Amino acid sequence: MYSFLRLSVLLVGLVVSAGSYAVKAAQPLTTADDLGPNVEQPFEFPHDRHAGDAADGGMEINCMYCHTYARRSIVAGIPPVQKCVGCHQNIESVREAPRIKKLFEYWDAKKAIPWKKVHDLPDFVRFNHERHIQRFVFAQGKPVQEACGYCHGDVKKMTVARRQKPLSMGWCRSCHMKDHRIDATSTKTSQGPNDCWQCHK
Amino acid sequence: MIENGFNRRNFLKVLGWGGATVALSGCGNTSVEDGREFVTSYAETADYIIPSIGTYFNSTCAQCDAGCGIMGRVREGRVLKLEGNPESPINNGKMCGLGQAGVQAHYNPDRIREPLLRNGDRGEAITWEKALELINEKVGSVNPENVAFLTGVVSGHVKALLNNYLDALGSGHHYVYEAVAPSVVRASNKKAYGVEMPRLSMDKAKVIVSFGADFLGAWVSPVHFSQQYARFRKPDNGERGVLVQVESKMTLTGANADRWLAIRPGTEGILALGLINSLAAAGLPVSEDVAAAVGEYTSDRVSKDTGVSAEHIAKLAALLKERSPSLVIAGSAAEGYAHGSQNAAAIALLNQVLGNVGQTVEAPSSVPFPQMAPSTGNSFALQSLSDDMAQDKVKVLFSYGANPVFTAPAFFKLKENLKKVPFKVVFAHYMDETAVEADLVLPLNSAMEDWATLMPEYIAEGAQLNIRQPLMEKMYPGTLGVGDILLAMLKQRRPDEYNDYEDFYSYLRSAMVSNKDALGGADKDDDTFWETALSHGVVKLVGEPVNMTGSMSAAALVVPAPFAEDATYPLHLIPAVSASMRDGRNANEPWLQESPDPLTTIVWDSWVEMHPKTAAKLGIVEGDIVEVASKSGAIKAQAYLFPGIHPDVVSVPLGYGHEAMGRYAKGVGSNAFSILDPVFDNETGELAMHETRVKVTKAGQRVIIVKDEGPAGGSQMGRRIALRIPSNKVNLSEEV
Amino acid sequence: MEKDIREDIAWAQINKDVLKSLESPRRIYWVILLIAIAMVGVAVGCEIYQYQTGMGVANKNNSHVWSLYIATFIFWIGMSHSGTLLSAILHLMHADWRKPIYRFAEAMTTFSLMTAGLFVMVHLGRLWQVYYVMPYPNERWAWPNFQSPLVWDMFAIATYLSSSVLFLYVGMIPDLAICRDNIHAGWRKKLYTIMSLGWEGTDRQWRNFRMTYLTIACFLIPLAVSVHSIVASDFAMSNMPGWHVTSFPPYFVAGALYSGCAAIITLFIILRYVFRFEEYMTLPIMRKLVRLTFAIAMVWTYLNLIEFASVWYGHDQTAKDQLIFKATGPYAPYFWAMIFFGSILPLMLAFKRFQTHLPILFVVSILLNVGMWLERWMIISPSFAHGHYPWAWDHDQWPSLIQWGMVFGSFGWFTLLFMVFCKVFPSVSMYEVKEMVYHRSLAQKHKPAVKGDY
Amino acid sequence: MSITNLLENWSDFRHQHPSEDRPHLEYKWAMSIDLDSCTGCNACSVACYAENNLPVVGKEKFAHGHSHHWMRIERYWDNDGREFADQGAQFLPMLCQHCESAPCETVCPVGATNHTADGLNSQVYNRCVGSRYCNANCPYKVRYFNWYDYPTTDNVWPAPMEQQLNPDVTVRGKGVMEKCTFCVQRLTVAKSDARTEGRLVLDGEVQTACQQVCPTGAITFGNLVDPLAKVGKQWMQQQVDLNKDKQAKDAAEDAVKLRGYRILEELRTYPSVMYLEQLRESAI
Amino acid sequence: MSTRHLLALFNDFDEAVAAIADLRAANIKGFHIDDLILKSPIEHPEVEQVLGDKPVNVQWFTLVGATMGGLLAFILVSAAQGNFFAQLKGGKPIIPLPPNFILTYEMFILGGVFITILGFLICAGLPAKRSPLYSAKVSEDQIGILVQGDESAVAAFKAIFTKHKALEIQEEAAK
Repeated sequence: MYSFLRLSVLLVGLVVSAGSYAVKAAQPLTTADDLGPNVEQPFEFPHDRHAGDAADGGMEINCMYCHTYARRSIVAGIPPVQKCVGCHQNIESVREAPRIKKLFEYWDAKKAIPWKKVHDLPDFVRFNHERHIQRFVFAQGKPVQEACGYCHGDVKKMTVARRQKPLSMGWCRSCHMKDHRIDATSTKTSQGPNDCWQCHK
Repeated sequence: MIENGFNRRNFLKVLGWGGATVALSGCGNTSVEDGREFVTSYAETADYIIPSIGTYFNSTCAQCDAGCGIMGRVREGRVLKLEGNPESPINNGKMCGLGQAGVQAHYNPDRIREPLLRNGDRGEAITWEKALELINEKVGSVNPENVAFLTGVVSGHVKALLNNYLDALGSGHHYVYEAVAPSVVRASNKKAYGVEMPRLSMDKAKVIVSFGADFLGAWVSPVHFSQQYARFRKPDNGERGVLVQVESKMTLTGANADRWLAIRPGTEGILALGLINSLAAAGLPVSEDVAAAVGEYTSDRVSKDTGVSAEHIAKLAALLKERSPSLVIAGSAAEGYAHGSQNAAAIALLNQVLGNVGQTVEAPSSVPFPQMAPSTGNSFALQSLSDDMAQDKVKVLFSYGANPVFTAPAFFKLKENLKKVPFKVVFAHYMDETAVEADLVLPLNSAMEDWATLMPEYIAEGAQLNIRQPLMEKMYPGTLGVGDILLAMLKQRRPDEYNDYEDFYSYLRSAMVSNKDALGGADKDDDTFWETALSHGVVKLVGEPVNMTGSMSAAALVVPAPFAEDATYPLHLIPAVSASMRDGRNANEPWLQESPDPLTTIVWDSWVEMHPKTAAKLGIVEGDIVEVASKSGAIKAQAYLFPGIHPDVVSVPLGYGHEAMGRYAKGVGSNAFSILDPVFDNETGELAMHETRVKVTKAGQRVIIVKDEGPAGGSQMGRRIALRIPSNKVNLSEEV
Repeated sequence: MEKDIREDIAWAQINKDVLKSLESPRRIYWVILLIAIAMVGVAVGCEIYQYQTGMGVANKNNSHVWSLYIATFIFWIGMSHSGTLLSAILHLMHADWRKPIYRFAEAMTTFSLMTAGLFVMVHLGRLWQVYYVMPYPNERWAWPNFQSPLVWDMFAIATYLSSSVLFLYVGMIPDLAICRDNIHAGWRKKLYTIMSLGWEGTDRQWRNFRMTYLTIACFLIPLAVSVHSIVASDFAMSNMPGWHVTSFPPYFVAGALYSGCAAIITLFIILRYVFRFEEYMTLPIMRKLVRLTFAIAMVWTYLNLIEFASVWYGHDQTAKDQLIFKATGPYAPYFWAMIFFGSILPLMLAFKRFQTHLPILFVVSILLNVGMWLERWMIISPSFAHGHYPWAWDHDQWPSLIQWGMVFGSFGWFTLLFMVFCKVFPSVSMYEVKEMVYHRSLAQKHKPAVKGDY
Repeated sequence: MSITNLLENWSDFRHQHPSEDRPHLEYKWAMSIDLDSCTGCNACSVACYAENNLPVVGKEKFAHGHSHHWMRIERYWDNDGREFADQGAQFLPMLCQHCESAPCETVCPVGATNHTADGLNSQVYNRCVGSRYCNANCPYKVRYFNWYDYPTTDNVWPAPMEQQLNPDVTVRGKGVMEKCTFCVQRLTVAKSDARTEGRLVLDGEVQTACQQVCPTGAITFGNLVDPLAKVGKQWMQQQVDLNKDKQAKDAAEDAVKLRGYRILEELRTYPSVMYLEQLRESAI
Repeated sequence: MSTRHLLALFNDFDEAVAAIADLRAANIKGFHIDDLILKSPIEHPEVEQVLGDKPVNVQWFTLVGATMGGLLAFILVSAAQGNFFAQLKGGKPIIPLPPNFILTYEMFILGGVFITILGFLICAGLPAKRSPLYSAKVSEDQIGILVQGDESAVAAFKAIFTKHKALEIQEEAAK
């Protein structure tokens, strides 16, 4: 006689499961990776050779040696060809490698290399590299590669950089909502700014 | 700040441009886009170039002749915004709207991009080599006496080059033309004080009486005067200066006056003399000849003649006597009549009687390099040129920095006269009315791409040489700076002297560096001097104050009686010079078209201002299209009723009514220059701009005026919005 | 005393008469339908143009940002209230005469709500982002602003619409069963079979049905009142002169009932003619309806006067200016037209001879609604044209043809939905008419009802 | 979402923002405009066009009231029936007042306009759906709606005019509301620079575009919290209290008045822009 | 023993009521009065006199639904406001009560209505397949009485139905 209850149970179950899915969907993808597309660059820049661990044959160059604007500008910047050449004109061993030859072609023509953006936020977003570097590298004393890696992923293991994190708004917020120590020693914490105009232009 | 020319140009390249600003179009892509755009990068860079942080370069504004220093914000090789250069004593980091719109001249889509040679009705693009060859050929084939240059105000090294070119040719025909310039006042100042443009220390004055000088809007150096005005209104001691404006049509300055006195047009001189009379009567010591000259200007008579009430004359006289020093300024309203010189002289006399000369009317500095001092222009120059052309005395005409076909009144018949000139070369930014008439059009660099030095006519302290330098790479390879063109032309005439200079930049640098001792760089090496000069944007010069006299005689001073009524043309036309439109040379900059006229709030059109009383008499309501007809022509425009105008007067703004020039200027409004009557100042021969008599009739149509003001007009409807309080009710000295 | 309905109609006849409306209306039905579709086409065209070009084509401006869309939105929201009045309030009051007419009134509620909802959408500058208004869990952790009366609107209208649809549907189940039992083929058969949920009219079903119907009716009354009060709060909660009025919520509710009743009269006449419902939609019922309308018109008039009086005797000069502007400014013709149609014209309804004169009622009821539409417009536009800030006043704003086209099309949209509904579903409640007939015949026999509420 | 957060911070969430007992801690951006210095020259308005990528809409759209001038100069006459406006005009630069209790904020259905911790009234273009309720509720009518899609409209930024656009400010597409931001792009940079140096922004370190150009220096802008800031001193001296709808000084019947006031203060919007009354000499 | 179903149709409601009263009084073996189902075109609350009081439980669903709706709305709205802390509104607290109460009120009604409908479906046993013993006449103008009883009771049923002028008696074995 109460066979009709099956439908009600089904309905209730549907509502409950939809609800729980929705709640789950509301959780931002805090740490999940979201691999971006492979970006075709003028030539392959081997991040792993430059920044990788010594054990893996890398030279452990500080990210900010080349991306020098990161600590004083909202963009991290691409080094001028000048900088590449500054080192490479003294490194005879790889002088004839095809990539280096290409580099010197640009240098001789005094042309900037048309690198494509790999981490390209929408134009209405104001992401400030300087603030993040100041906070995490200089104030908290985090290793540079770790601090950069929060958003850029494990670049030292890549050749051509590729986006690893979603860089979506919820993803940004998930970190802004965490308590971060205000400096290396203090136990005081604070959160990232939360008003819209901090990030939206 | 700037290392060297090579590097600098490199940095000014447009880089990283690609959708950097476009967001939210359509559905607004909010997701991350990888690999679509290029990163800003350089082959070489300097330390001060940091991506996404603006770099500031100092230069000089080219929007009017005041010579304000500007500071261009440059990012990724693009100049984004112009700020005032804080180091320039003229504008101290401030700007007017007109100046800021300079970027719109630079990025204007209607700029000419390559030299054009007339082929029938059309312009044909040619190369610079061909253009210069053509000039060489044409100039070479005529008598040097038949070569003429028509320019706007020129100064600095461009002027030097121009003079050298004329010198090389052996022609002395350089006509300096300014459509709206205080030339009568200059002449009368010269007479009264011995200098054309004395320094006006408004901040020292306690009372300013301005006879139609719109020094806050469009007169001489408005940004500078505005700053002085601020100090005049709110000096440190809290004694607020009083501004009284006497004019027939309210200017922006008049709108800021404590008392705006509507005066019958042309009677400014009478009022000035009447004030002297009243002052003398109140016990101010005046010399005998002065007393004699003003004897008949009793308060009653003056009041009757000028329409200013005796009460106000008395109050003003009392104020002037009580609060000293004061400053009396003669502006366009006073000078724009056939007796403009007399008016100006009467006003100068008032200054003298009040003892302002040497107090608030001060001596300017002499200019160490007279060959670079500005040649100020006037309308007489155009008249002589026009006459010369009519008599076939001009075979080759160069025009630079002026648009005479637009600004000359119709009676000049300039267009017809121009037709008589076989070869006309116009240096132009836009295809304006004059360029359209040219045989050869040479496209100029914008002020943001050009090298130049400039010396403004009015400098607040000492003397200075302004530097104009490129703020970014040239937009179009086909344009050249005026200096480059002149240099190339000089190379044709004096190759030995000038062939060493690759371009105008190298000429300029070497000219500056070789004179560095006089330019305050005696203790610096060449590069340091040059870089310092560029980074400051101004070079301060040491000048001696020139001698000024303050003892003009009143003996010869006669001011004519007020105008007689004219039954056919009952109204006076005042062509208004607005702060943003001026003589119309910037009409193609949309910010200026869209920023409302301060007094009427009208945009994108001309209008006929008239007093509500006059309008009622003529049966005109706001928005009626009316015809303003003078003996020399007629224009149509929308009527705007305005409580700041004498009932005998209608006013039409200048600068509108372009028939060419570009998409933003063409067809907007009507050209008030065209209907001016051929009346000239008795002494200087300047066009008397305010002498035109007109009649106003309804043309039948009615439009809704496009303006910012709503249907409430200027009324606050009893709500507390913009408040006003008598100045004796507050204590300014306590304010922060 | 005239009879609301003849008690000797055979029940089978009722079924037959009503079911006939599903099959063969007069030809005029198709004419109306075609006109409605054409009107919708106009609105769709306007919306496509507006969507692609921008809101500017509607000719609003920076001080006059709302116009006909919002006015018409309120109008349709208001219209929806009469369905609730008839089906819920009169149900609780045991007014038997509602029975033949409440079904279409309720359909009217639903469809005018749907029309109103569209106006919120066409009003938005970025229609494609409309879902931002809804609270849904999202990756950005962004929520709508729950303080905004527009969000309350969204909640209230969503609640009202879903509740009304359910109410309409639940009340229709027994009738759907009748349809199922009498139509033997085609998609209709399937539709009715599914929608009637296997209704058999058992005592258990009826028992629960009665309780459910009563409960929802109880909910709907406060809901309807809250919906229009919330719509009124869009205005009353703001600080605009002319909007910031305490009496707005009841004023809106009264206006809503008023325009709804007028619309019921209009549709009553149309349905009666188109579907030949003369037996059911009888003149005595019309008389009751008209009297009700008259009463509400007077309530509305009173509240209108209250509003004027409170502004008049208040200290708020800005609001006073606004009222004077309304009555004397460029909007004066519409303002006085609203007063005439809203307060003067309904006085006619007090006369007995007009109360059943269908042609006159048809015209008058439409004019009443014109008045009520003008009322909404007179709330919106004059306030914008003459607000707090004189510099931004704007007395020349006239809505563009795009706006008018959309308003015009909305009537087509409503008519289309309504007409399709009447063709697909029984627009007269058969089982309740039977109840009505049954109770009348019982009363006829002087036999007291055994028990129960009827 | 976390219910615990809700329960733990309930009293915090119930606190009115901002209020007497919870004032701004680091920054409260505010302005004062001296109407006696303002000459109505429009330079500020043009500066705003240049800084904030405002579209020039052209005559026809201006006629329809679609203009975008975040900073507009109003001109009032006060000639009381006299023949001439012989005391001149009253110019009033009108911009978003960044009200502390802004009527626009509460009504936005999607929360596109909010109050920032610095006391700014923010407008987030991405979030805006274009209901225009904020404008309807703004007593000053200083919000401007994108009635058309200006980035794609001819003659707004025809090439190469678009190169002038400021990359720090979004170009708004159709259907979003916009308004004066107090040049938040400049404030953000200044705050970031100061923060790198471990201090607060100093007075005068950051200027709004309108303030920067104003030839007479009529506009003062700064941090009201900073005791050294000129704007704060002005507010203090003029006895204008941010969170009041009636100033105590207005009741006083002194011979010497203070001329600071805020427009439509009685609506309890608590504007962040103080105006100083225009003065007129009575001796003439 | 197999169970049999019988449906009798009556023209007159009073006759049907009388038939039920007879059935109740007859005390037929293998038949319980609760197994009797009355089918009618309109509602007849009067039958409860003969059928006995049957409980209606829809209102409990309503209570639960409305309470849950309101409570959930308040918590969700407040929690959203509390956690979306970028949304400061000048002059207002982060969690303002009056707006939240309005939303609570709306959701109270929405919850009430929805769960009432759910309750109705559950209590009325809908949706269900129609029983094989159904006549379209029931939805028109006739009253049906469906009884369920042992085979042995069928004869007694029929007798009573016929006595009360049943128009038609349908019979079918239960599955």
